[in-house]
Amino acid sequence: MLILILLHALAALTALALGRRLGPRVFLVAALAPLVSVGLLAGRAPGVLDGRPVDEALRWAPSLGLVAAFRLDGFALLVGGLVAGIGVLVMVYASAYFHRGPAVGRAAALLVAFAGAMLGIVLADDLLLIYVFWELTSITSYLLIGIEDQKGSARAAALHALLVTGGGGLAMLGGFVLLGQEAGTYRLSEILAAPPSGGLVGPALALILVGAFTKSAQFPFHGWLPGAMSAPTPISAYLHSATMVKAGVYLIARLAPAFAAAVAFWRPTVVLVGLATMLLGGWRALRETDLKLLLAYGTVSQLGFMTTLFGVGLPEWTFAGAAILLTHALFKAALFMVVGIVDHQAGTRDLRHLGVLWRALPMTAAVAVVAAASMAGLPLLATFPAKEFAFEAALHGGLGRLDPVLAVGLVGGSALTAAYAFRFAWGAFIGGRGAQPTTAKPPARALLGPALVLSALSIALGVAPVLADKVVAPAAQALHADASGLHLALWHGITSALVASAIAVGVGVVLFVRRYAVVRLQRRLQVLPPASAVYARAIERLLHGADLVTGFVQNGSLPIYLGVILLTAVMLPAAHLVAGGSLPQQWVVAETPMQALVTVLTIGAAIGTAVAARRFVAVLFLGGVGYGVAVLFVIQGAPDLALTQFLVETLALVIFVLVLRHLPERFGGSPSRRSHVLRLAVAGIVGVFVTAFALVAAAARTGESVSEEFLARSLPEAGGRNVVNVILVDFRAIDTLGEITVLGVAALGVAALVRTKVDDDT
Amino acid sequence: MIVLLAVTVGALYAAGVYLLLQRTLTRIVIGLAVLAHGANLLLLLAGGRAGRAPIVDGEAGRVADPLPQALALTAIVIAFGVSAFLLALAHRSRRQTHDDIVQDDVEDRRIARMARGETHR
Amino acid sequence: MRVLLPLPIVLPLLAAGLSLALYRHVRLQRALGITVLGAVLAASVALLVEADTTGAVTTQVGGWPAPVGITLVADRFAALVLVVSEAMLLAVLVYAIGHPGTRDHAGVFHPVYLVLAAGVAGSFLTGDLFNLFVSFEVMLTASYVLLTLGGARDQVRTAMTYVVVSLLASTLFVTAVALIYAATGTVNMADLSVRLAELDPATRQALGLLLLVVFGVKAAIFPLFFWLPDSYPTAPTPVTAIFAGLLTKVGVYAIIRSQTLLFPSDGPSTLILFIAGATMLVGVLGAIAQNDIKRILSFHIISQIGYMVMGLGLFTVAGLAGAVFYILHHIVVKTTLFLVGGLVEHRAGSGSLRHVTGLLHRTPLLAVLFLVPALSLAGLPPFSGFAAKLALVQAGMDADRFLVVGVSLVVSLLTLFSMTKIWAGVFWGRPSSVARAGAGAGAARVPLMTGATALLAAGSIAIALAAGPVYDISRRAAADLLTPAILVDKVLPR
Amino acid sequence: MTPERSLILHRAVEVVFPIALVFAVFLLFAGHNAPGGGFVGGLVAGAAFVLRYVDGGSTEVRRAARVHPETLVGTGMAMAAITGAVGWLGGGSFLESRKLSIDLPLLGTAKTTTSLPFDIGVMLVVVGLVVMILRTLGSESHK
Repeated sequence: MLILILLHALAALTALALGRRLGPRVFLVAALAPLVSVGLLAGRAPGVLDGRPVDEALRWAPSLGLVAAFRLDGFALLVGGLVAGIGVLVMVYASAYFHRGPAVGRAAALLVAFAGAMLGIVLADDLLLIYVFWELTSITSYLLIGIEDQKGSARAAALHALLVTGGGGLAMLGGFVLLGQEAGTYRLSEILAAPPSGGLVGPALALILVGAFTKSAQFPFHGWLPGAMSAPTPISAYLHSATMVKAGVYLIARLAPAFAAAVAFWRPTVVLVGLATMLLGGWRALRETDLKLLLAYGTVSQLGFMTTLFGVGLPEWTFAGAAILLTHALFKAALFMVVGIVDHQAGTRDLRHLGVLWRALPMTAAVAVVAAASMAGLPLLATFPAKEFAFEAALHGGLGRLDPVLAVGLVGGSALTAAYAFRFAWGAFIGGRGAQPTTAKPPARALLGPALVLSALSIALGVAPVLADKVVAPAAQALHADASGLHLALWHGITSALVASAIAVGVGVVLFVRRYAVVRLQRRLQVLPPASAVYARAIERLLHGADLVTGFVQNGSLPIYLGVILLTAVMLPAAHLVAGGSLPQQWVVAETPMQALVTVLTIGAAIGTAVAARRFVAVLFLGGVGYGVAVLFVIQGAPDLALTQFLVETLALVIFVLVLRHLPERFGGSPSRRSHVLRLAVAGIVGVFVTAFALVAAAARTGESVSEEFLARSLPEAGGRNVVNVILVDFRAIDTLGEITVLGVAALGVAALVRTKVDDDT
Repeated sequence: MIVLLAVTVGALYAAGVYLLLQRTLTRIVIGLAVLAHGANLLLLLAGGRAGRAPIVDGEAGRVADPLPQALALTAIVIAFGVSAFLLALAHRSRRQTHDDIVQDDVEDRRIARMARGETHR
Repeated sequence: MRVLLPLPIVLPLLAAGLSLALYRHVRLQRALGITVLGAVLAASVALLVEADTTGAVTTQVGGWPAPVGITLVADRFAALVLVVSEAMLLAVLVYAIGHPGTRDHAGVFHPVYLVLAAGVAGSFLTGDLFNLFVSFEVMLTASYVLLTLGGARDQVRTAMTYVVVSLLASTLFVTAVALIYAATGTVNMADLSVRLAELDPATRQALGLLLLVVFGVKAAIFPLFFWLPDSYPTAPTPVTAIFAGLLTKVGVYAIIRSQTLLFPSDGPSTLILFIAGATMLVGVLGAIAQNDIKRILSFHIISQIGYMVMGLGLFTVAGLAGAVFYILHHIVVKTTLFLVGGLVEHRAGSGSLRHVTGLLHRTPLLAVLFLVPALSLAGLPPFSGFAAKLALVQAGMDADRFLVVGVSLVVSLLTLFSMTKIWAGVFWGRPSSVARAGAGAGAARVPLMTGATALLAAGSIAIALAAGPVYDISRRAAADLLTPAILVDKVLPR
Repeated sequence: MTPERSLILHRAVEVVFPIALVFAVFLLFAGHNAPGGGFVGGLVAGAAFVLRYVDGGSTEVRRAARVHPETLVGTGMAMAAITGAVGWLGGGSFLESRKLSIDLPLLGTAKTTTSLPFDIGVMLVVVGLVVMILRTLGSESHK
């Protein structure tokens, strides 16, 4: 199965390379990868449908839990087949949809890369591997939505989609890791076989649900999906209706059987979120006049439907979910393709400008009407038996307080679905208020063909549900071991489910007939801000917040930087020193009167440097400090050090003078009183801290220093009496080597700075 | 440790820090130099009490710890080299701007202004 | 193997002297630089192999036994970081040979670059606290000169901040060494490991935190980072790239080394985890506020340092393994990103998001070269950053430190946001008609620059593909770090 | 360069300069056994060049030190590094010192170690730095 993924990657690279030469035909080349996948899946299908899943694992970074484990079971076969099959059709469609241009190769490459990633999600049997492919679909989706990158709206929509789904993905990663640690494995099949029950399973699943909800555009994260419609239609058809948005649903379907009952919040949360999404999406779809947006909200609604069905986590529900997943993919992809054809041939996709298209585009209209009818849940079309099954489950009950909510919600949602399906089909193809005589030319065969295939399938599965049953039943059994015995049927007799279906369609008809009243009502009822506005405000807040924080901490002023560094250096250790440091037992104030005298003079000179107002005076005081310290070195017993200090100080004075001669005599600018006090305070704190720390550190010493060794070895082993010099040139010669390197580089730097011409001299 | 010397070290640090927290590069360099003196003195103090110079001549008596002396010597010379570079930098800055005031970072100030709502992106 | 140990320090130093003598022979300087860094890379790989088989390679410089002479140590951690660093130094040198900004000042650039290489290697390999100070100074002095290469006004202004902050940090380093010597009477790290453990906890912790601040300035952790985004962006691209890749990581390395070898009894630390979280957040928010590629990337350096520090704060094998892995990945990725930033500036004449758009249509290859490290930086799969982040997330969850894990995930999203800002601003959109870079642009050798960048991007992918073995060795390195006794026994004579 | 340059100073510097240089070399050699060494020697020699500078500006320094300061620095660094490498190439560890005996005219045979050439390298670098500074920062051409 890894080979399939790699094949897609290879196809993507090929498309990228050949895009310029082949033009839109490059999509046909790219279509080879999903085509091979269809073949391969079909080849494995018999065994899998019999309940014998195929496993495959490749160790990537096992100690991190990263294992490329794949598993093809009935459910994976269903979803994977859809991904690959619709992938082929979309590519064919795209080869006629796109015009020759620089972006074609990129679009084909990204589309096939996406197909590979999506296939990866479905086939992966490892939580982390799912995450890998999950984020890959987010990235490819980002690049695909923004493929027309010169449009600002496309860029913004791409970012919106990426942030929401990518963010959800990160939450999901957190959840995966938690779940993996509770279970002791990341292998999905093992976790599902023996679900962990530790205290962190709840939080883990909550995080995973966030990821699933964002990806499947569930309320309140749904705002990105309509925006993503700014992508070219083949992309919308594939990513944002048939495949990627189903990733979240897919994950819920996988996890629900194991956790829906065990985790208290799962069922109410998922069911309520799903229903809310279903109703909200359907409601919004009733209002849209852009056919593509209408379908987008319809997709949101249908995703809510599937989330609800799978979320319950019981066999009948799961079975219904799998059936809807299949039929939705068929009709929704067809509908998107039709919208693309309309847009392509009629030059608009606005309902207000369209009407009676069946005259100009009879075949297209037929395809559209069949697909829309399937969406509406009319009999003899694929969705009907699936929906029946769902109503059956809903009316069957057994979920306590959720029962009435589910029944009403699902029927209501289906009514809305029927209403916008009618509106779609009527408004553009059959009747239509615009009734503008369109001069649309018939579409190319490659444009219509794929939609035709899909609609034909909708009819076939509607007439003979047993065909759908062949794949749906094993899919449900793969999720639920005890889902056997459930089957789709054309006719169940006059059951309560049939009544529910009739009610849904009937209410749908009423809503459709009274559509203008509905729109007026919608305008009046708008209380919640649209999701996209919430997102926009969040981004604005983030940007402003970033400016605020950065403006505060990164204020560009060197004195403040230095002050913060110094205070940090004092505060962190000081806390411990005050808490537990001990001062020395014996106090020696000074060893000789001479030493006392020199210290006083040195301190005086140091104060002098700080208060001097003239540069030269300050430098002279600095010299005083240096010489004072040198004398202290002598007293301490360090003649080499003292000599060096004397000479260095002298040379430093000379350099100072060389530089200062070009600068004003006095220091410029008088800082404010407040900053003066602040500086004094910091200076005082640092001074006290260093003194105190020095005393504490010295008091903490217990043993002798390593210098005993130096004194002992210097003459006999290194042949020198001056131990300091021996240390410098022998014991620790590599220090000295580094030190002269510093000198050398500094010399080079000085020369470069002084000699390089000053270009921007003012 | 000798208290008076520890106090001297503290005083040098204080004076150095006071000079450091200003905008004139000359003062900053002087401040860093005073700080370096303080650090070197501290290094020497870390070796303990005073003693005879660590030169092996067969005489008895307490010998000063040679290692901190060697370390301090290295530190002094390094500080000298780097200060020379910093002064060359001041020299070049003077040639470019005719002063040795350390300016605030331009981009940082712009963002700070933006955060206060004084300018827009 | 012991014989090879001083090589990464000494060979570049010797070559730097030679390169200085070849001041006017740029071709020879280039050949010398490439040869020497190539040899050092080979030696480093040999050291890594040896370190991984025996645990650690050690040698005493000058043949003087441990507390007397200076110890050089290449344990797994040091050798790993060394190998990656030398590879970066080599790749960036190739880039620099093509880059106009460094070509114009080749006479100074080449010797100083080699000194930088020596300083970095010294900082990784030394087993002596004061020698670490000296190595830092070697590296920093070289960085001062490289930062002001060309001496433009902006560079001089920002270099002042950089040099002064570094000097203050160096002074604090000397202060810390002095205080540690006062308390213990030694500067050999193995010896210190033993002697510090005998100190009273208060004094020891105070010393540990002072050292943390000292290295924290170099590593640019919160709240000591401000100098970095002000100074890095002004230098010529190759210089910024190697600074971004290596210098802060030397700081992180020193933090990890000192906290595990010298102060192991004081971790795990909520303080360090707090620092880690704050560093991540402040860095990424800073990046979001910027409008120039190099400045955005500079803030990301800070943010990413937070992840490495997080691994240390957890103070478990898994946490430190994550930190080590993160360092390796980040060195490669960050260097690549800056090199791409340089190529953008070269192609478009500016790195400002306000002036450059639509580069995707002019140079699709560059767009790909950006996308790989950018997504990796944000920790997205299947790139190296994902494995690195995953390791840390797992370690954090294992240690029940959920808050910092949460922060790390949020920051990951913000990083992605900020990367898309560059992508959407620079690569997407109508191609801008900005003229090519002005002075010296004609002298650029773009294939050389692009080639070096592509090689590094491939390196990032290679780390991702080899995540298993790389993580395993990181884990062994982390286990060593948490058992300092191993190193102490190897270094100190018994 | 400077027209009002003092003749007395000039003569004094002419006398002191060589003495200072000799003293610097003495310090270098004495360093292993008494206070002194490469750094101190180099600094004293540097101070001697400062005297030349005081006497006649950077031109005078240029006249006194004919060698390029870059060469001094480079040679010094290389000398120190190569000295370090001698012991290493001989199979010992890097910077391992070896005993040397040198026949010096007038002074007879001196017994010393390889740390002497190392220290000479140190001295050259220090002198190079000082001369470099005097010739660049001290130059009058950048008013």
